[in-house]
Amino acid sequence: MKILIANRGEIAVRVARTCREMGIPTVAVYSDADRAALHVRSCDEAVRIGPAASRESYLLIENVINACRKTGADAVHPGYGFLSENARFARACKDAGITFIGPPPEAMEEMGEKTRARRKVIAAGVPVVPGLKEPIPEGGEEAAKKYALEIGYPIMLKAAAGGGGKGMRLVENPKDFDSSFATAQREAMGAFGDNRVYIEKAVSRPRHVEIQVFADTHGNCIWLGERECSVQRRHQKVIEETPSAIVTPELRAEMGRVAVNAAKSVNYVGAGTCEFLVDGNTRHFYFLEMNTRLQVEHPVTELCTGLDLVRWQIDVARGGRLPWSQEDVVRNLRGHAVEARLYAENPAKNFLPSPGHIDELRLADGPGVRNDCGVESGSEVPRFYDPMIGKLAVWAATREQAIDRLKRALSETVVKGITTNTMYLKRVLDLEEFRRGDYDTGLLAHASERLLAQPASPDEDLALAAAAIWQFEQDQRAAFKSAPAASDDSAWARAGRLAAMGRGR
Amino acid sequence: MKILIANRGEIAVRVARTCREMGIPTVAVYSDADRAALHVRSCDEAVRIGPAASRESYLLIENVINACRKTGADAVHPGYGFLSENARFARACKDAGITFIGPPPEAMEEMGEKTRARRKVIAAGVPVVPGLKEPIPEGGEEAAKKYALEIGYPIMLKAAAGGGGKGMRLVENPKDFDSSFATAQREAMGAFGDNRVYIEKAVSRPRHVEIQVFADTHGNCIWLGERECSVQRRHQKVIEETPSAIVTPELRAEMGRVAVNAAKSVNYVGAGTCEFLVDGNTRHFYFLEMNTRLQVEHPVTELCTGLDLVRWQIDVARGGRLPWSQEDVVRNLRGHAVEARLYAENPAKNFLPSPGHIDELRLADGPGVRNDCGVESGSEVPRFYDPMIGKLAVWAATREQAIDRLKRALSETVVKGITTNTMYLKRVLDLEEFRRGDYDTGLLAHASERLLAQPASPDEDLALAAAAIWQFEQDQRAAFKSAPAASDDSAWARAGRLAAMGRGR
Amino acid sequence: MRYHATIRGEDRVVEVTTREGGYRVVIDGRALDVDAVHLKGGGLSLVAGSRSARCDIQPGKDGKLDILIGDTIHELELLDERKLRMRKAGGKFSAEGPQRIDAPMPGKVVRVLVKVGDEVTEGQGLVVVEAMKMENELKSPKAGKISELLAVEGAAVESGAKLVVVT
Amino acid sequence: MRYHATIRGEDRVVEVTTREGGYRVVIDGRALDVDAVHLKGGGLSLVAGSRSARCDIQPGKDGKLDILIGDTIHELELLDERKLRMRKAGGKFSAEGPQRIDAPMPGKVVRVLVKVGDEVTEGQGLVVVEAMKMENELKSPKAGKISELLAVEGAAVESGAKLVVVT
Repeated sequence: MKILIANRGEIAVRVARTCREMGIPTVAVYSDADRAALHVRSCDEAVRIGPAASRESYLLIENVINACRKTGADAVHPGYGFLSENARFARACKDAGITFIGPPPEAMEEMGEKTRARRKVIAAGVPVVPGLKEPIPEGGEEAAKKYALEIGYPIMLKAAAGGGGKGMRLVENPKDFDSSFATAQREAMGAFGDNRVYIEKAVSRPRHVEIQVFADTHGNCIWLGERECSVQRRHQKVIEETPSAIVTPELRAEMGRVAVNAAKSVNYVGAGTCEFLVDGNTRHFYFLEMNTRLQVEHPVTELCTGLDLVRWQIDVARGGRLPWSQEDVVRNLRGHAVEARLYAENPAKNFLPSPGHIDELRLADGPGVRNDCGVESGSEVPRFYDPMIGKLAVWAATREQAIDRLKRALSETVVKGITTNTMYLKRVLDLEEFRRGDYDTGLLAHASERLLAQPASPDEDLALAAAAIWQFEQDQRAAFKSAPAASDDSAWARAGRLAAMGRGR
Repeated sequence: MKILIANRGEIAVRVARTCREMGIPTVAVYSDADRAALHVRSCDEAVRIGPAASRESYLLIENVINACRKTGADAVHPGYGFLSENARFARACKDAGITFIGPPPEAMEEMGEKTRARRKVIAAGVPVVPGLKEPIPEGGEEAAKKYALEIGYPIMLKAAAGGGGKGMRLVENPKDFDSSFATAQREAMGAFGDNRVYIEKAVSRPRHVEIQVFADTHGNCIWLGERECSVQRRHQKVIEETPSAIVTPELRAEMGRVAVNAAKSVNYVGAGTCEFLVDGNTRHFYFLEMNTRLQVEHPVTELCTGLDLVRWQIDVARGGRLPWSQEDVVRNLRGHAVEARLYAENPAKNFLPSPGHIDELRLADGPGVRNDCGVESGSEVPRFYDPMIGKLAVWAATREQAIDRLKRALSETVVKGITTNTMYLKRVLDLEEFRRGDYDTGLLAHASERLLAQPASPDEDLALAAAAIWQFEQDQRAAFKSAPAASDDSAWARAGRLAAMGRGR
Repeated sequence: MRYHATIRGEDRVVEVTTREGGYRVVIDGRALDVDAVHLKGGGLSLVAGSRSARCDIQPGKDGKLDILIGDTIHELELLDERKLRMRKAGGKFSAEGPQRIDAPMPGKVVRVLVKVGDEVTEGQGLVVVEAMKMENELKSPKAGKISELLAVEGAAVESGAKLVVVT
Repeated sequence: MRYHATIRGEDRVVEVTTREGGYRVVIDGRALDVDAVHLKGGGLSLVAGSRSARCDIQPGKDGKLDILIGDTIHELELLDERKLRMRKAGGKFSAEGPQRIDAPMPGKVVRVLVKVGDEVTEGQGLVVVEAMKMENELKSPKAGKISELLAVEGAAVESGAKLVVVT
């Protein structure tokens, strides 16, 4: 088996790691903007598949298939995003005799378009949020507005082909409908090449809780516990955890059973995730959609189950049976895991993306820490793709210890050259609503001011001293510029060495 | 509580991490050789305690106590090595009203000198290796030689105050006795300031298996499973794993029971480790010694139990009760963990230590990987201390997967500027005896030639190309040296960026 | 060496001299003996008294420095006598006079919300730029009139490209 | 540019020229089109055909280079025409003639096993140096006679310090 990883960034690196451990050779694909990206040098082979724009590279089925042919790859791992939920791609692989590591195209189609998916799962007895099940047709805006008034605001506008919060818009009241509709359509087109959107009632005090399911080709299908992803900003997940503070063993079993039914209703195979909205008060849960691929936040599930989900994906794609029964899962669930997403963005400037050159990257280490990163020191973060540069996940025996550990790990995580959300993440972990586990998808919006406050620090004098000493050394060294200069870097290093040798003592 | 960490390197950094997670302020101590060391900037405060030589700094009780007084630290974590097993230090802390995070001085004394320890545990019904229980007195060489002949060669010469394999010598036959005796004494003096050594029979096909025990101040004492440390070179542990391939649940329970008895026989408190020699054939086990401190290899126990042993040490030192019963331990043991020690040494030059400047350090990441490192890019490895710069530990569901994972992680681990044993470690993991789990403490000695072989590689042309291209760029850039040169570093980075932008495409 | 610093809106005078084993830093008259070690990547390991801190330093434009210590980023500005004089001569930048709105990062203009001659209020949206699949609305820094408009819908723009001028 | 390389004892001629999108490398006549990206820290990311490899490069003394690819360190020597001529002129270094034994790292001399005038055999122990609590015996590279002895028991020595000369 040789696996081509049809993706980029941290997920491509993560998949390559498991392949390396399994002794399976890997092929990377890259656009012109990614030649120097970490995932390219993390694989045994690499093939250029086009210019920077994803629509001309990572989203081009033909180029990916050709890359397989060129390298003799007989399997493709799609990661998440890009072609991972594209049934045409899955079919193209099949036709080319390439194993697509994911569900069968039929299952992807059933679940791929949310409106169809809802019809399907409702038939399987899965509860859903009230809403218009059809995309709004050309010129159907007025009918849509009328319906919106019927089910009552606030409503959601969602991309029919969407997922991951992209192309989703909350509409608080009727007067915003038109502008939000236009934006939702544009974003949908940009993200999925399909501008259709549909209407859904927005549940109040909603919590986003999703169930990881796994099925093999022998009819076995189990759930692997939940992930709470209610810490979202503009429908982008920021922090995920498992177990969820509101999920009891009974609720877990019930949601798991429903999720497995949803999966079975489309003869699902491989790793999948059923997203639910849970009412924070009634604990009623509603099926939102099924993501027919590995999830960004899968590491928290791996940390609490001890599984390697990519290994399972590969084994299942080879026709293997699930090694665990549902009871094994329940018996093996352990401790608490929390994941924080590192974004190249500037929270102080309305989360403006900040692509650019990473001068230095220091990741956290030590007990219970897991890094999944798509960049390293010296990496370029291109402006063409998602701003997530990596994920920091931790495990500990209890939720409180896990949060303290994640905070410690974030303090060790330093990215220089570009602006990231690390400080913002630490503040989120300190929100008392989050600490209490009493939060919903509105948390970040409600806390936005607290999260951006600039509290005074006792270290101000130290900071001034550091700045002055640093500038002083700069000015001193400027004087020597003419001299045969060794590199900055080794100059610093020398200074460090001198000090290490006890300069002046 | 404020904790002074009376140590350096990776263990100081590791202890500081747990303190940070518990919200406990920390104080580092450093010698002149360590001012620029990572552990200094990992703590909230730092105090210089003397010149480079450990005997004048890290081993000086008075200076450590003064550092506590200066900073108001009311507790000391001694780590391992240095003063960690020094009862006088534990007493000095007590007298100064400082909590020593470790066992009571009496227990340290009982176990501190191996000969006394043996007498004590034999009384508690613990099996030991036949040997002379008293250090060889001045001028007692002849008597010692006669005794050696009685119990029969091969024999061991061990430092009475020793530990960690330091000052231990295997003597294969009588004619080597004198030279080995001299070396053993010299190394004992150098390492422990005490040159006394004693004789012990060397067990054949011996495997080094140790049991982690933990006791609180309320009379509770439990075992936390074993660690196999038979992969040793000159009695220095190189790779450790848990569970051991030869330990059945029954044997584990039996060894655990014996270890707990040994600990109870000295009213032990805190984290301790009972080292046993296990006969590879008969599975009989013999008590070697008890290490009255946290062990270098404690992470593998943490990975398979899910515990943070440093957190437990601190809680117990505060008078807390062990939160787990022995049954909880057995229920929570999970999967397999392997640790590799990273040494600054050159296996090709008879493992010559290679202190110096680390130009670049890249650590492994991804699923199941844990780094405990005392250095980072730009760090200096001083020549005055132990050559271990860090530890790489992994966890996986099975032994095979754990070994594959460790190998993958070692491939991601790159240390530039100094020579390390990373390649050597990868070869050890590939030894079929190790893969089979069928090995003893002689493994590395027997396999030494296989471990140093230089197999041909298919990448030779790539290597030549890389070298030529690198040199070519050097030569090109040399031409520009006169021009207003930016730093090497940013020049590389620019080149990288150019390429990232698709130079020439 | 003598520096004029601004931190959290306050001006400070910071003097640095080398001394045996490190530096003496005097902040508004308060002396601080600091042992500093330079780290790879340009950071500093400071020991002042017994306090130990790792400082990561991110230099910005015209004297701006971000200093990361623990969980706080200290944003400050540092000028020596000469730069200070130049600054004084130049006068501080403010929302008075014509304001130029530049592209804050490389991206694509998806919408232009104004045309030349429009009266705009402070905070009113002017242009929407998309990067990394996110839309970002650029707002007017002041009330005034659109005197220049270079942004074109659908056009790719580099970071710093002039988009609009409000007078 | 033309280089003369030695790898695993074999001599190779390697020519490098830049080409659109990367380099052309000709090894003993075999052409290899290589796309190379320089990484921070001096490493290279190579793509040759579809093969992708990360190469870490550790430069040593007089043209020696260690190239780490995957799990193999390729130890090689690279000389351009000029250096090659100098080398030829100088003649290869060998165990012929007087051999100087230097301290391989900083440490302390714990034992001197020979005295001036002693006849020694190849591989015979000469001096024991201790560093990082480990003892390391330095052996004679050839059979001969001790002509110089600078090592003194108990003395600290820096890396490269001359200890013994065997003639």
